Amino acid sequence: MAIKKMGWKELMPGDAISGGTAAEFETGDWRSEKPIFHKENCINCYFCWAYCPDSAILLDENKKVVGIDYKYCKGCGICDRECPTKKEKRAITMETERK
Amino acid sequence: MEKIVEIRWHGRGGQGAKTAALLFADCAMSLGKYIQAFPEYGPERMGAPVQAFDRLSDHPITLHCGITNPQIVLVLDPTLMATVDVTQGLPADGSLIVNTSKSPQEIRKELGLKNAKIYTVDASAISKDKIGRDIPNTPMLGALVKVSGLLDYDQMIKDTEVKLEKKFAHKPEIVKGNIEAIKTAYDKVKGEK
Amino acid sequence: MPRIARTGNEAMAEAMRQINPHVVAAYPITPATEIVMIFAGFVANGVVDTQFVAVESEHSAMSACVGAAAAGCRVMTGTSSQGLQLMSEILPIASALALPIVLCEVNRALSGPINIHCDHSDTMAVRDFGWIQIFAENAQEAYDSVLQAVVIAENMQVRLPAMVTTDGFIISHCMERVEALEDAEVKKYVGEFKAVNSVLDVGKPLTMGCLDLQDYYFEHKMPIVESMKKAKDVILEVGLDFGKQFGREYGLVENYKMDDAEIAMVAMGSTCGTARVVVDELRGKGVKAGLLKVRAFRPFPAEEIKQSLSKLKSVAIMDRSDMFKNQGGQVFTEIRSAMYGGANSPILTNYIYGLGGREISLDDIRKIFAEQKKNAESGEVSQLIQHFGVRI
Amino acid sequence: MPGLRDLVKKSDPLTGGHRACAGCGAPIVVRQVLMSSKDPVVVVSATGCLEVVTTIFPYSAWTVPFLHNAFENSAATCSGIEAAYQALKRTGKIKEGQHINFVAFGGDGGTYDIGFQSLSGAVERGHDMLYVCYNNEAYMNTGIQRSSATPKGASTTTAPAGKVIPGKVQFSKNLTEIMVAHEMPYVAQSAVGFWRDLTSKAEKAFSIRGPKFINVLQPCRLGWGYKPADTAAIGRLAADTCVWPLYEVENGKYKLTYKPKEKKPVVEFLKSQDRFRHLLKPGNEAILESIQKETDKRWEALLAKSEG
Repeated sequence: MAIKKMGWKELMPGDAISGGTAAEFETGDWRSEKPIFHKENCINCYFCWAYCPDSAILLDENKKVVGIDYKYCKGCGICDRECPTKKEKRAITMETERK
Repeated sequence: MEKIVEIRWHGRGGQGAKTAALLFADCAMSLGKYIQAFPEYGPERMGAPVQAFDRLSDHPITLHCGITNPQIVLVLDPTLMATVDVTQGLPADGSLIVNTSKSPQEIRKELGLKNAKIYTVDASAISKDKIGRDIPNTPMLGALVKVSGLLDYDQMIKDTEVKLEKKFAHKPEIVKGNIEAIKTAYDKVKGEK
Repeated sequence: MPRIARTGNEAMAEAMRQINPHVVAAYPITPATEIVMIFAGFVANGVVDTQFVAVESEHSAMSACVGAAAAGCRVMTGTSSQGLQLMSEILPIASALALPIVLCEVNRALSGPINIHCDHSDTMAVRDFGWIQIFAENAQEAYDSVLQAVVIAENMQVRLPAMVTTDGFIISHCMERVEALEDAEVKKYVGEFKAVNSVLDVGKPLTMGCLDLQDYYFEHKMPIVESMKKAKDVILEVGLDFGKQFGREYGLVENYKMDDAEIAMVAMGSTCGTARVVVDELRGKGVKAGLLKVRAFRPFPAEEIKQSLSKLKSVAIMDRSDMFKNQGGQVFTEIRSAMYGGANSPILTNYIYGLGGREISLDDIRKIFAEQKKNAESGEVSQLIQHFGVRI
Repeated sequence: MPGLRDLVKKSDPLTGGHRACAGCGAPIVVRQVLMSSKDPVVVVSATGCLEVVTTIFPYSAWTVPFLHNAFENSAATCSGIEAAYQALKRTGKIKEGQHINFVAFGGDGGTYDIGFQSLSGAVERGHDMLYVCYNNEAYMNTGIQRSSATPKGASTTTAPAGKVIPGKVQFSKNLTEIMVAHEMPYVAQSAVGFWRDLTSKAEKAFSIRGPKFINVLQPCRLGWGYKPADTAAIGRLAADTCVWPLYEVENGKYKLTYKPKEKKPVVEFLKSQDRFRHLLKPGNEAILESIQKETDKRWEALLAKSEG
């Protein structure tokens, strides 16, 4: 991400900034493990969503889990660990990140 | 009044030397003077000898150094004179006003003072009589006005009355007692013949 | 205009009452305690609308002030000495966040040894934190300057916190005649507070106080540099306007009998008043003596001082604190730096004096002027820096 | 009590793109606490991991108003904001009924240690605010130094497990009980891994006016030494071994909010993390025993209060 650095005259007064700008910052390249979402097995319990530290569980407009936001996902694997689905019908599985 | 008149008050912590200095300056200001009033500050507590000071002038006062040669010294508690040199820095033509039942001559003898003018007034007795408690600082104001001639007596009484009325709005007897004490001290303060 | 008899502390508290700030967060400390006490009385009696936060330390006082100011409020506090030092971690945060907090500071020596009396070491220790610093000579100036500080700090070109100082006990506890303004006049003079940012604006969520890495910290310091530049003009404008409105004019410095002076004293705070008396005396004797009072120490009025001093022969620069760097005190250091490169520079000598409330008398000042006279006549510096009046 | 089905409808107080470690528990605490508020929130954070990773200029992960001041003063700063809110309400600048919840976050360093005076003062003054300690039991931001929240035996960089001294010598300070002693309206302990427990407590705290305090155990994969996926699981293990009981104290009344079905031995918790690994070597039996004993003592005391 090559974002032009602001000069001091371009800064908001008083060391302030609009909230939420970190959304522009990608942390997806931190991953070595990658969660894969299997929609057909998802029971929409939202445990993955509740425990994801990176707000990286994607929901659709009906608030159903639809996938992982790889822009932010750091691959910690909490979503997989907390997913209560059975071994043979996992909604989230981890695999090695392919570069 | 051409120059600045400087006054020093001696008392014990809690006796109201600071209050007297502030009251007098406040009153003088109301009567058109430029003033300063300040206590001497230290870690002393109730009972320790303390000092407070006044400066009065018809012109703005800019200097902010301490007062070392006061023209007038007031002693709220005569027992202080045994340990504190209340005449320190007092010029030959200065005045010393002591709250005591003794005469100026007796005080002069006790202090072994060669010059300066000495005045006495039994402010404690007046205070007990008029206010009901031994708070000599208000009657001493009366004595100070008489001795110094710095302020107009009638105006001073009037101004003090107004201030006390504001402070003790619900206690008119306190106002009356204080004013009477000031008046009595004004009348009774005596100098050497 | 009401004429009132007030100590420096009372005058500052009176100004605070009339300003009626939204929030005051403060902690008591000698000799500034009275400011807080008197103000707490105003709150208890409902004469101000202020939310008063009686915090558990000065650190929390300044922290709460920052919180309240970041929430879009007019905020004030008062402190002294150790209290100012305890706040000091938060002082540069207040300026970086561009929060126009106004602080009533009573100059008092720093521990150790512990001492409650006046010197300027506390205020000097926080001189480089992006706060405007105004030194008041007496209770009247303290009152007027607190009112002006609100207007200066809140000026959109400035938007910096400001402290107004009085000398501990000498002014803070000395009752003097003060010409006050009417409540309505003050209300009109300081006007409505205009917030730039507010964390209470939940509809427009801001993040304030970010972590800056090497790529932004420097940029975030520049607005303070710029604001301090503008603050010089604003202090002047506000001082002039105050004079027009209320008859007492103020500047960055005050030149007293300096026009044709050959020798002079430079001082800050209450000492200036005492020095005036000596200047008058010397003038009466035909000595061309003057006094330069430095009122604003931050921003530092280097140009104005240079202009005032460049035609003189010898100048005594008074510092009521030492920097312990073997090169004089803060005022001396600043002025020497300001004079560098000028065509005509007078002999500058430094007097570090009055530490811990040590008296500076008329005789002391006479002595210092006599030394200046000697310097002027001989063209030589007798002693560059002296710790005046200290026993050996 | 809000379910996750309700919470997912809320806007997220934090965006992605912040720089917390993979598997960090702190953002989990923040999201669960703030999404439990029905009203708008204003947040203050102490200097620490949370503040550092979420506000690297010009990227702020906060979608709610946020102020960082310094390390030891988040409670004082928050009390200033709350005072400002009261002042503006009084002068009519903020409308009556426009309620805002004020939340201060601090790590255990900023809460138990350097920020304790500020917290105690703000609570004593009775500000309407919720203070949340995200307690990861050491100064993680500066590289895992001991705090007074660090448990006995844990190895940190300022109380390392050495040849002579086996990690931290002292037991952790029981800050939750100290806050109870402030006789404030609401005090609670929760842990990452119990979303319903934490959101219920946050919701209850927001319904109460005055100062509230929640101490949330927040496993730190870096400082504690475990696989990042285990963050929530280790929080649950802490509760199951009773090293970190979940309870609340409302107006002085204790209530256990989670009772393990079977109280597991403390060693189960210790062996899950690298910071305690040295304790499992032969020769440290006495330390293990003392930790179990202290855990039992605190647990029994809590049970007694809760039943009483």
